[in-house]
Amino acid sequence: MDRIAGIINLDHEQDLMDELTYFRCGAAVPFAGRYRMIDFTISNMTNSRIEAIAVFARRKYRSLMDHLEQGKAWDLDRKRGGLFILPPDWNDPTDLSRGDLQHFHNNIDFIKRTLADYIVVSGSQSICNIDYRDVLDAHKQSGADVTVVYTKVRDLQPEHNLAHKLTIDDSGRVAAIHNDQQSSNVYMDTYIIEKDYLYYLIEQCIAHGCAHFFLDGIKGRLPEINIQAYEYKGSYSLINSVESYYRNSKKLLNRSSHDELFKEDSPVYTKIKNEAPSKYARSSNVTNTLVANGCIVNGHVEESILFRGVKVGKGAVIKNSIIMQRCEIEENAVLENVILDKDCTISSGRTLIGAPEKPFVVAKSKTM
Amino acid sequence: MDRIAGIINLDHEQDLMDELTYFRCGAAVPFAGRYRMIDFTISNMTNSRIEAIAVFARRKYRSLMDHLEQGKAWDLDRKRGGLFILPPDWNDPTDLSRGDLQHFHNNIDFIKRTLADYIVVSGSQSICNIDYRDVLDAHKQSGADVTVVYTKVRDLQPEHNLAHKLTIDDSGRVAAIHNDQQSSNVYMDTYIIEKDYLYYLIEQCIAHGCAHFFLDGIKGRLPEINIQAYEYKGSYSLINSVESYYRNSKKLLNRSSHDELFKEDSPVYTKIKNEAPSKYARSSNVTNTLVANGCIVNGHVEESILFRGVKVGKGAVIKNSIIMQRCEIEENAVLENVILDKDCTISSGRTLIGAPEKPFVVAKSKTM
Amino acid sequence: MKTKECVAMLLAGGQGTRLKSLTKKIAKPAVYFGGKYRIIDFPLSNCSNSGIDTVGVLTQYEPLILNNYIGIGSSWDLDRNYGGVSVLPPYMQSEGGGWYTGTANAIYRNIEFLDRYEPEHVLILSGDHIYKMDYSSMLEEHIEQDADSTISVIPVSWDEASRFGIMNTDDDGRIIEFDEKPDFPLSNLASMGVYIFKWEVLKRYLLEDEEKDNSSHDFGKDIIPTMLQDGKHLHAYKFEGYWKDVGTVDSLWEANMDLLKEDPELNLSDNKWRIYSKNPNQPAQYIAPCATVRNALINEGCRIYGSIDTSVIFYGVHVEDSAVIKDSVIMPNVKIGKNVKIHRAIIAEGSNIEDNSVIGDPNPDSQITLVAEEGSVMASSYATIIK
Amino acid sequence: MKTKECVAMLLAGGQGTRLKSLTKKIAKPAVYFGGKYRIIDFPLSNCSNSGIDTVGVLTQYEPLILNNYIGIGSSWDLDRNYGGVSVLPPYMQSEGGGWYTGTANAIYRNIEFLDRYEPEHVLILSGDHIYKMDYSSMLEEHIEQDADSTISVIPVSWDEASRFGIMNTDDDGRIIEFDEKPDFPLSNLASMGVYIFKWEVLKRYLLEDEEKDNSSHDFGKDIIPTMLQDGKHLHAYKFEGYWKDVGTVDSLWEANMDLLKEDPELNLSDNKWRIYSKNPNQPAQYIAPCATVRNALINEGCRIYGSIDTSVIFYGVHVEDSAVIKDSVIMPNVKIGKNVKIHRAIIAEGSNIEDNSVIGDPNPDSQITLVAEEGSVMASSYATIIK
Repeated sequence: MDRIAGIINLDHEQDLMDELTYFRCGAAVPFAGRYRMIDFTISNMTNSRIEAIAVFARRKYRSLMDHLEQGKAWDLDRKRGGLFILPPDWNDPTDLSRGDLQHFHNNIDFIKRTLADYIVVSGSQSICNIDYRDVLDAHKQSGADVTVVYTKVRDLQPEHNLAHKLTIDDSGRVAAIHNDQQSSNVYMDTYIIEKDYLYYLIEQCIAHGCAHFFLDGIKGRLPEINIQAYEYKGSYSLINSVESYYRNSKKLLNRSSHDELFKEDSPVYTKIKNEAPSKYARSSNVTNTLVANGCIVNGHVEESILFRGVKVGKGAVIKNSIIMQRCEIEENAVLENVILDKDCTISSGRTLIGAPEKPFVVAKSKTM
Repeated sequence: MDRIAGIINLDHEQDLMDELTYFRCGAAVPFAGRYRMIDFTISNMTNSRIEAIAVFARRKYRSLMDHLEQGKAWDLDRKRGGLFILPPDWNDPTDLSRGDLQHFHNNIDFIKRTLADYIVVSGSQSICNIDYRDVLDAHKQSGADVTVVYTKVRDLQPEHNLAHKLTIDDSGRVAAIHNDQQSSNVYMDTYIIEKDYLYYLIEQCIAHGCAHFFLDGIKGRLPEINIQAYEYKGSYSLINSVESYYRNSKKLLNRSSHDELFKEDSPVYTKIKNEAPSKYARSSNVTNTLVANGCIVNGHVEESILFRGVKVGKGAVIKNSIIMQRCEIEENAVLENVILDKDCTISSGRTLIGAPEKPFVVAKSKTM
Repeated sequence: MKTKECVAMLLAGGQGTRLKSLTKKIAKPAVYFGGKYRIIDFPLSNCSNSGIDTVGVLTQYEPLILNNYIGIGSSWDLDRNYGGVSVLPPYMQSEGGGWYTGTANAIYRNIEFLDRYEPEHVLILSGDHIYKMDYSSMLEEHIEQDADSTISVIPVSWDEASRFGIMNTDDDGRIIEFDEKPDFPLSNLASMGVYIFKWEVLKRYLLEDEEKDNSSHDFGKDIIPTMLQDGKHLHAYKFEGYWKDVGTVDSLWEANMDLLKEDPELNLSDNKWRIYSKNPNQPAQYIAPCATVRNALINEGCRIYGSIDTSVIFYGVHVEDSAVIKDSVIMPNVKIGKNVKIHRAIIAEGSNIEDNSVIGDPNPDSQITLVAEEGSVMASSYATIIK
Repeated sequence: MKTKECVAMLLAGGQGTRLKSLTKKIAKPAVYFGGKYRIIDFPLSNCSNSGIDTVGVLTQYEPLILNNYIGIGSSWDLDRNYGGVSVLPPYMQSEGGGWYTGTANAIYRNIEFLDRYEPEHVLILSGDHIYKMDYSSMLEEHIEQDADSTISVIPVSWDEASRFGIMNTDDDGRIIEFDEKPDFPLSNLASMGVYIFKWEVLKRYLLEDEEKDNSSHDFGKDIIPTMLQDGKHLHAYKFEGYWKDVGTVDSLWEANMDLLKEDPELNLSDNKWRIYSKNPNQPAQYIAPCATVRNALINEGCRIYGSIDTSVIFYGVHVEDSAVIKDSVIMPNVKIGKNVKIHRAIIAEGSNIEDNSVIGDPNPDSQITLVAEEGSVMASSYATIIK
């Protein structure tokens, strides 16, 4: 069996989620009731039997480190391989690298030492359930230099404007990488490449003073090298703004979208917490809602997501909202189209109503 | 039993060990054949039943993180408490704190949430074997606001010039903290303080724009508050320069100094490696030397320290030297008064000779 | 090697036959409780929260699931480099070996394990009870009283007292007499099966007891009475709080229902005294638009399309629409079909309840129906066929 | 739940009586080897390095140290969230239970454990041998050959062949005949006690074998011969490399001495195939000015003031000055007094050799002297009193 190693490159992911990314990077934003965004990519990797994963973190990585620890939740606290979170702490005065090449260059030992022959490089904003072994099979079969992963999006949304798009010829080869807003071939910020070739490209990029590995090292060589496209056909959400976060969170209340993302044979792992089962009081009324453990619900909740340990008082009404860990919604408070970050308290009787297309976001630990 | 939490404050430790601290902080410098400097403070803490430890790291903390992981080697990978390495990654625009108060301020949750009533704050440069519970007993008995730890140094060395010294009155109370080069009361950069009082002092320091907690928050209040001195009487080395590193490493070849530091009932823990036992060939000749596992010795070694996985070729001669992990000394090479950092190779026949009072230091991964 | 002040020994060998088919393939301490837990989570979490970091778990009957569940104790923060959890099955020695013959014999056979830690005190626990208890304050009292043994007791109602082992004490809490299930109880202080002994004293009694042919090698029947006879200092430690033996189907059901009361005596959400358990890694629970949920505990991985009232639902349970579950306990990974009606029942792990099934008796005086994995249905005329 | 392609079952129940007092208190797989290791480190490390992450360890005899040593397998990187190491002692079931009666019976009794992972193949290992082997290439050949069972064999010298179970194969490596200790061996391919079976096939044979009253429920004596009789496809996998049964004091000593050869066949320092073991956490070893060390393996925590020649010294050993140790194996935490002379001996863990003692016989044809913990000295007229 071929071995694959993984790199999760957060270096040029912008933290565009307003209050949700004031204190944390996008990869660490809570999602789907009990996860963080990055859990999905890491779980995809471990479910594909990838046993060595490096995370290139640049900024606001503190909560990411707290969350990932040594990777125990993903069975990645290993002697061989495992999970490596690599914040920038480089002190080599002779280092000439720039941009994300700094990461590739300063962490070259990860690439050098891995026993894997292939490397999957991915970001954290594409929420999906993909088996990278299928991508590898396609990659080997086509004999490509690089295989990039894309998906066809029928119903393009504003978040896809920020994504790269692909023009693909009949043979499956990538003819162009661009930002055409009409194109539905959304590049998922994921590619697979042979380890030795990756190493060669990194050296080339540094020698030429490049600052963005994908754009300069791969896209920039489009005429010379054989880039193949692999079409992923499962559930897909691209999350790079509050609006896309909100819309794609609520999409999970649709049962079939949910089941496409959470599959029994390729589960999503996350850090273990010890919360009691959620308690629904006699006075509660909950419908069409995802609820994590540790909640105590006395009020009315509909079309919402409650993260772990949320308390909802009697007479409180929550609609179309996302309530993160340990928030307290006191009696008779009313929330509609709201995202509450962790540890917020909404005093009794308060009403917060956002717009359905633009939720009202409350930063963490606020009391209102 | 009273609970104690620990803070290892590396914020204002300067990296003065030349080549040894080019790429790592002083706390991460290898010591005594198989340890890193910080292992001693952490082990002292865990041997004193301290179960929650925060490490305030500022720079060059990457190898520190690699080494400490989640604290498994110290039994600190716990659900409650445990080891927290806290590099600076703060993103609060309203934050007014400066200097090491940034660390105290931004990590105030560690202090707030711990179940401990007392906090020991220490640096990493004082290599000793101390039971902080004894310090706590003295602290409680005296009713001090803060108890600082010092030791009497008979034979003052250049490294002690950088240390603070204490003037202590007959009652054991600290009358002055200064840099008098003649004083033999060397402050060990370690104090114990009640948690609530620490919290109060931190708030005061930030309110007054202080930048150095010990100098401004504790020393600066000397007339007002009751600072008691606790005398530590065991083995002590202060390591803040190449010369002190070299001299204090070699001190461990003295059996009684060694035994004072490594005690069976308060052992020093470090990260586990899987190295085979060291192999001494027929041609080897080793005397008065500390040898870690995984070495293969074919040559002559005397009054030296060999770290893990060092290979010494036939006819090679090593005297008064410290050879760090995985160095290769090829046949007939001669080393005297030399410190080789990790992964160096000395080609066959090469000779390197430093001065006994100033060893020749070779930075890591060099081939000569 | 460092010594340990107090080592806990958890007797987890019992078969729990009164729990019927729930314990056919698992030992009683592995039985599920409270939507998420197994019984053994309670004593293990208590140890962890009490700062007792060395626990021997004595297994015997069907230990596979228990072994696997306990692992090295990381779920309870008991994976310590020195100490931690050790599973102690009976084993063969060069002089032979055999099964544990009684609770005292089980400890006797592990004297070597205990001696390794040179403990001053040994805490004996059973894996049969649901309670939250700070063993460290019991240990403090034990040390303060300089007792040879301290036995934890709980006041029970006088009319129930004759079902328990009753301690008669003097005003200082010293135990004068131990009555096993007395017809005319002189006190209402029942033994909770939680003992602390000075290890030195206990060891001597274990060695002596082992020599006696007529002994059943049991703490309650042999060791404690002999110590009393010998005038040893036995002290009663009064525990206050929730404590429940869940040895029967009815009491297991009751204990689950206790959690649904307005202000339950047993608080599972106390951050200062967490009950740890192994985590099944399931997505958030989903309450569908057509579902109604009232007075329920529900765990992750559930999908509720039907109606839940006054019930405890473990992880991974799917309840299809128009199903009605009332006053029941649904164990992990049960699938409940459309239009199913369940009243006053316990449905065992992994059961698959077909559409339109009717299970259990809504009559509040009826016995609790147990539906176990292999399709057996007990004690209810309302039970129907399950695939 | 995910299935596992191949699950390993490690038979670690043996008493190893020929190792005499070394195995009085520990099972044979827990016996020390190579300055740092226990025998079981080799099969466990092989599994870990071969990518086999699910291992059942079947224990029976004195399992306490083994249990404790294995823990959840983190030393060998086998602490996996799903799979990993499970220690499998014999246990009681509602229909009774008892000790494992043979190697095949031990697997039979754990069919339920194996079925949980739905493996396609099962790898059977014993905990008695020192070797480094990539089980994954054996598995590959087994799959390629579509064999029902693949047995690992090693060529032995012809004059030794009659001490082993010998496989007679055809040119394709198919096993034609299995001769247990033949007087006139037809081949020199000895079984290493390493088997891979299709689980489906093995399970059927285990169930059948269990019904036979006259069976000893052993792989070599019952399962393999019956499969051969039935014309099943048994394939011999030829292993090349170091392999040693360390079942006697002499062979254990020899295997240790093998490590001191110029280019030892068994390389313990190979970064690509590490032999993992539990770490004792000791400071660096100290070679004093008055010490001489030649041709030796020495572990951390040792303090050497005397003279060591052609010996293997485990961790925590103290050798006082003027002591001479030659051609010997000194197990952990032994204290060797001044002026002691030791030749051709194995000194068991924790022994305390008093000043001026003389142990062992320097004569190269003499038997190896074993000094075991409790002061017993065997098989040597040169032995003297030990405290």
